[in-house]
Amino acid sequence: MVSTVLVANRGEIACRILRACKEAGLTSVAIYAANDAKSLFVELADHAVLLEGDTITDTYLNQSQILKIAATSGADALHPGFGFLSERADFARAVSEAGIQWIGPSPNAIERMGDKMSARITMRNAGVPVIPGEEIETEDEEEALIAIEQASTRVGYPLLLKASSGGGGKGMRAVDRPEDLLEAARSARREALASFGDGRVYLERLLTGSKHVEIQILADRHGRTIHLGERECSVQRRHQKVFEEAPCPTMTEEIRSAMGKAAVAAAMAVNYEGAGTVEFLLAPTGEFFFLEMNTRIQVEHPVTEMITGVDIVREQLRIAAGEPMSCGELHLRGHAIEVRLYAEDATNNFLPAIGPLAVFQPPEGPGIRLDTGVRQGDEVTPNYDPMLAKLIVWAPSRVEALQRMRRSLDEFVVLGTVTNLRFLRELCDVPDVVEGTTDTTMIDRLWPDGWAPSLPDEFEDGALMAAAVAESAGLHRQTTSTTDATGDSGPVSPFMTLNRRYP
Amino acid sequence: MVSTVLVANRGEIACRILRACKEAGLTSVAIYAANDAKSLFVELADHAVLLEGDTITDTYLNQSQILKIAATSGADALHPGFGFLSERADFARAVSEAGIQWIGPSPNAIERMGDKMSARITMRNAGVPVIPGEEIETEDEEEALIAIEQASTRVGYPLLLKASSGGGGKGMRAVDRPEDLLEAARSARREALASFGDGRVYLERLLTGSKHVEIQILADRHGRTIHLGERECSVQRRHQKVFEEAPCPTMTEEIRSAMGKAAVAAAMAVNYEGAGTVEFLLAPTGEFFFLEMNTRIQVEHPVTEMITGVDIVREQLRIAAGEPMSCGELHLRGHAIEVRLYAEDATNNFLPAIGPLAVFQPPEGPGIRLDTGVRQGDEVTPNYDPMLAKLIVWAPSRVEALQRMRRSLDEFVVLGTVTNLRFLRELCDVPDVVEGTTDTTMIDRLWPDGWAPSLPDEFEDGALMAAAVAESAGLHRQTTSTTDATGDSGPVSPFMTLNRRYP
Amino acid sequence: MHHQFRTAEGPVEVTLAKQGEVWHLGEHQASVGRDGRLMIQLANGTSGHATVAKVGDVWWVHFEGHTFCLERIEPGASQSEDGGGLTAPMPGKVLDVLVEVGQLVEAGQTLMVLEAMKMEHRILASTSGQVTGIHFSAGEQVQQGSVLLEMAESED
Amino acid sequence: MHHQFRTAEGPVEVTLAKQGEVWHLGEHQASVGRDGRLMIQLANGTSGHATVAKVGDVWWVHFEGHTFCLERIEPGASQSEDGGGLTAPMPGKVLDVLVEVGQLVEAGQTLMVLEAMKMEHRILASTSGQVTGIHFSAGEQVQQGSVLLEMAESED
Repeated sequence: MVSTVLVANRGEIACRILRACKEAGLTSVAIYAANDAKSLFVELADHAVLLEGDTITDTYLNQSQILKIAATSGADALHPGFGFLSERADFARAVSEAGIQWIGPSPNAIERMGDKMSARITMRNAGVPVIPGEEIETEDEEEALIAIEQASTRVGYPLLLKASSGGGGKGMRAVDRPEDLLEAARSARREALASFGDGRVYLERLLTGSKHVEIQILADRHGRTIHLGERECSVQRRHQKVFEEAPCPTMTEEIRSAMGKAAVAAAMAVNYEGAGTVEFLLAPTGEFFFLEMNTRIQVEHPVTEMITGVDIVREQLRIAAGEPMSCGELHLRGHAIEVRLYAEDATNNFLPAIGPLAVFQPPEGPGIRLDTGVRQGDEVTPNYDPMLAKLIVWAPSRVEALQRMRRSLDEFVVLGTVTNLRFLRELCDVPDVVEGTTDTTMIDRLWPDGWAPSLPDEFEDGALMAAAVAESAGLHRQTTSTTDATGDSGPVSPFMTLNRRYP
Repeated sequence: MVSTVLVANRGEIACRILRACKEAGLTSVAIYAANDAKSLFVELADHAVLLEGDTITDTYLNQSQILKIAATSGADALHPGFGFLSERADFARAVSEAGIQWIGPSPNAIERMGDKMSARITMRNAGVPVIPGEEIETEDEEEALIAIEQASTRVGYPLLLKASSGGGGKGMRAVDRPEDLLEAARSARREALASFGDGRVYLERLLTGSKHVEIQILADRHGRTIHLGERECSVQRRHQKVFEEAPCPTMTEEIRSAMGKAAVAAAMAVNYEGAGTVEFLLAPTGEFFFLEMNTRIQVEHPVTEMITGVDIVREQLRIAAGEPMSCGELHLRGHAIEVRLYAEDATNNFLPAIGPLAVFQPPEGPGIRLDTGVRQGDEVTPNYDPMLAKLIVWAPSRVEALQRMRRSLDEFVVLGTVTNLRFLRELCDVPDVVEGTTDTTMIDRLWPDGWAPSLPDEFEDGALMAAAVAESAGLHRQTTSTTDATGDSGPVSPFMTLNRRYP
Repeated sequence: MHHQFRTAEGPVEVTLAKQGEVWHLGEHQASVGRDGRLMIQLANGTSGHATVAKVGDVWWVHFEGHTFCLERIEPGASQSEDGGGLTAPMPGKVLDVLVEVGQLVEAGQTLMVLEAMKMEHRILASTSGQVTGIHFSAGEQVQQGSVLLEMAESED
Repeated sequence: MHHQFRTAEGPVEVTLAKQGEVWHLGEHQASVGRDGRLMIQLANGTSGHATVAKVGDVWWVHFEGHTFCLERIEPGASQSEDGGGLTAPMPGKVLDVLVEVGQLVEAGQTLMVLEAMKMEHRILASTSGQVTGIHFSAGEQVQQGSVLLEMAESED
C-alpha cells in the first residue's frame, strides 16, 4: 500500500507526477530548493518541504537530506522522476532500506542497466545485438586516455564517446578524426564527472544514417512484463532529443515485434519492475542494436501514452503499490509527436538562454497536450535544465499530426526569453521530417554551420511597427509581482548579444 | 474541391473550425461583428471581414450580408458551426445556390429534421419510437394557446413545452401543473420567436428519471453512413447541458447497437450528409425514444472525438469536399467527460454574468483538452451566449476521468467574471455523477432551492487574507490594454450583488 | 495594515502585520509569490496558493478551488444605503412589467421580466412588501445596475 | 512618434503617424487590441496579429510565428562601443582558459570554456586577431554580460 508519495524532482516531470498522485488520491510531498520556492510544482504538491543548500549537490542530489524529509513527512513511497537521483542504485537501496517504496526497478536492475558498460555486457550475453564498441573500466584519467586511444583504432571512426553513467547527451561527444579524440575525451570525462560523479566513458561505432528507436516497457509484480510499442527520437541536437514521435514512421510489424521481444527479454533478464525504456539504433537495413536501458520514466513518455491510451505514470504508482497494471490488450491508435521547448538560442548552437517569461501562451484545441513546469511570469534561470515545456500533439495519422504540430507551434507565444520555438516549427517542414526519414545526424547534416530562421523581410517590418506602436501607446505589459523583473540581473536578451558576438 | 472556407460563426466553435481549416491546409475566412473585433477567432482566421450592423439579426443572422462576404472573399465552402444559421434550411439553400459548398446536410434534410414536429412524424413513420406528445401547427397566438391547453390533457402532466425550431434549451419549459400551463406557453412562445423567428411549440410527456443519450452520425457521399457511439448529456440546468460524457455509463452493447441502428436509419431516411446527432431519451427500463436530430456539429462533439479518435470537424471538411470519410473501423477507448464553463452565477439560478477575464488560467497536463474562444484579458459581454470554454478530459476509465476532471477544475482559475467553475467541480462529487446514475432532472432534484457551494469558513479567511496582503503589497494585476477595464461600465461583480438581492 | 472588505455576510475588517517577507493575520500566514500569487498558511494547518486580481474596487481571489469577490471599502467611505431598490443584474431589455406602483407583492413574486443573452430573466421580490416605484417599461433597454423598481418592505 | 530600435543588422528608425485609432508606417497599418496584442496590416497584403511585451528596454514581439527582440534606444542615448570585448552569454563558471594575453588566434578558435546549466559552452573568436586581455581564470564565476576577454581584430 502506498498513501503518501515524495516526488524527488522538480519542473515539468514533478508536475506530471504530482498531478498523477492527486488523480490517484495519494497525498504528495514536493521538495524544493530555495530558488524553486515560487515554481509551479511547489504549488501543485499537497505539502512542500524546502531543501537546505545552494547547489544541486546540496539539494536535489542530496540523498541524506531527502531521506530525512521523506521520514519526517510521512512519505511511504518516493518517485525520483528522471535525471537527478533517478538512476542512482545506492539511493534506491537507501530508500528501500528506510522502509519507503522506491517507485522504479530494484537497485540491482538499476545497477546492471544504469552502468552502460555492464548493460552492454548483460545484453550481449542475453543474445541482444549491441553496437560494436568497447568499455573503458579504469577511473584514472591518464590510463583512461591511453585505453581510449587504443580502443579507438579497433572501434574505428567516426565514433561516439559516451559517459558510462550518462544520459541526456551529457558527457557525450562524436569524434570524426583521430586528431580530435583526446580533447573530446577530456571534455567528455570532465562533463560526465561534473554531471554524474563518474568520469568513465566508453566508445561506440557511430552508426550514421540510423534511427534512434526505443521501446517502452511496463512490468508489475504479478508476472506481467509488456511493451507499449516504440518511439522514434532520432531528431537530436547536441545529442539531446528535441522531436519525438510514436509510432516510428518506418516501423514494420515484423521489426516492432522483434524489437519488442528483445526489450521484454532485456527487462526480464534483470527482473525489471515498473516503467523503463530500452533504446536501440535502427539501421537502414532493418538491423537494430541495443543502445542502453533507461530505468526510469522518460521525457518523451507522453507520445506513447497518446497512442496506447495508457497513463504510464499512473501505472508506475499502481505497480509500486503492488497492484497489477491496469491496462489490458493494447492497440496503437493514430500518431503522436512531441517537441521539446527549450530556452535556448537555436541560431547560436542551441546555447541555453535565460530571462523572464513575460508572455507564455500555449496553444489550445483538440489533440494538444502541454507538459510544463512554468507559467507566464516565471523566470528562467541558469540553475537548471533549460527545457521549458513539452508540446505533444495527437492526430489520427502522421500527416495530420504534423499539420496539428505546425498549427500549435504557430499559436505558441513566448516572450521575454529566447526559445527554440521557431526552430521546432521549421523542423516540421524539413523533407526528412515530412517523409519520416529522420536519422540521428539530421540536424548536423542539414545545418552544418548552424541554423537560421527563414524570415521574410516584411515580417521584421511588422515587428518593428508593433514595437513602435506599443511604445507609443504605452502598452508596457506588466506582471503583477512586486519583484521587478529587471531588478536582479538587468534585462537579458541573449538573442541579440549572441547573434552579434559569436557568428 | 474546397479551398477557402467561410466560418459563419463566432467564439469557441469558430476557433475549433478555423483551426481544423488551418490543419487541413484550407484558407479560412472569419466574419465578425464590431463587438467581436478583438476576439480570438478573428485572430485565428486567415482573413476576417467585419459584419455591418449592431444586433445579432443584422450580423451573424444576416443571410444576405454573409452571402455577399462569401462571394467577395472567394469562399467556396461555408461552415455554419452550431446555433445562428446552422439549422436554417433557407440559408443552406441560398449558400448552395450561390455555388458555395454548404458544410452540412442538404436543405431538405435540415427541413425535415430541423422542424421538431416534422422530425417526430418522419421518425414515427420510420418505425423509431418517439415520446408521447403532440404537435401544435398553428402560428396564431390565441389559437395555439387553446390547442396547447387541449393537447395537454391528452399528453398528461408533467409535460414539456418545446420550440419547434428550438435548441439549446431556448423556448423550452417544463410544466408540472395545469395552472402553470398558459404562462409557461406564452413565455416559451415569446422566447422561441425571439430566438428562432418561429413561435410554434409542441408538447411532450416529461419522462422523469430518463437519461439524455445521443448518437453521433457521419455520412459521406460514397455510400457510407456510420455512427460513432453515444454521448450521455443528462446533466442539465435550465434545459442546457453542462456535463457530458462518452460512453454513457449505463450503456450496454445491446442498447448501443439498437440505438446506433435507429440513428443510422434516421440519417439515411433523409439522405443525410456530414455530421449529425440523433438524440434519444433512455428510460430506466432500457426503452429509448427519439427526441430530435441536430443537423450540425454539436457543442459536446469532443467527448466522442476523444474516445473514437475521429476528428469530426476535419471529417466534415473532407465530406463536404466530396472525399470519403477517413476513419476506418471504430473502437471506443477509455472515457471522456466535458464540462461547459459558463459565465453565470450558479448560486443564483445560473443567471448569466459579465465582466473582464482578468485572469484566465486553464489547467494543463495529460488527458486534458480545452476548447475556448476567450483568453485572459478578454471581456465577457451580454451580447452573446455566456459559454466561455469547454473543458474535456480523457482517461482509460470513467473513475480516472472523473479524478482527472476534479484535478483539472481545481487548477482552473478564472478571476474578474463569475463562472460556474465551483458548481462543475462539486458536480464531480455528487453520488449520481460518481455512480453514473444521472438523469435529466438531477440538478433540479438535488438543489430544488438553488445551489450553494460547500465552503469551509477558513477558506474565506484565507481569501480575505490574500486580498488584504495583495492590497498592502500593491499587487494590482494589470492587463496591458490601453482601454481601462473599469472605464466603460464600471466594475461588475454580479456575484455579490445578486447574492444579496435575489435570495 | 488595516483593510475593510464587503463580503456576502457584511463588512469584515482585516488587520495585518508584516515580519520580513511574511505577513501575519492572527495565526494565519501569507507570503507573496510571482504574478499575483500568494502562499497562504492557515492556523488550522491548511496551506495553499491563492491567485488574486483586482478589478475596480473588488479583489478576486482563487483559493483552494473556490473563487471569492471581496470588495474593498475605501477607508472613510460612507456605507451606501442598501434597501429598497431592485437593480438589473445585467444589461438587457425589459420584456414585461407585471406589477403596478402601490401593489402589494409576496416574496418570490415575479415583478419584471428582462431579456439578456437571448434568455428571459425574472426579477423577483426578495421580501413581501409594496411596490413604491417602477423606473422602466416594456421595451426599454437597461444598464447593469440600473434600479428597476423600488419596494417598501412590509413589517412582518 | 519617432522611435529607434537596435536590430541584429543595426539601428532602425521608425516614425509613426496616427489617424483615429489606426497607426500608420508608410503603407503599413496597425491597431491596438487587448492584452498586448496588435493587429498589423502590411503594405504587401500580409495581415496578422502581433503579441508584444517589454522587458527592460527590449520589446519582444511575436508576429507570424516569429519572435523578435527589439531593443529601444532611448532618444539621445549615446551608442555604446561595440568592438573588442567578448562577453559571457550567461552566468556560469569558467572551466578553462585556452589562450594567453598577446596570443594570435584564428576566427573560430576556442578561447575559453564555460559551464552553465550543467553543459559546457565554448567561447570562440569571432574574427582572427590578438588577445589583448583576459579577465577571468578557471574556477571563477561570471555574470551574464561580463567581459571575459578582449581582442584586437587583425587587419585582413
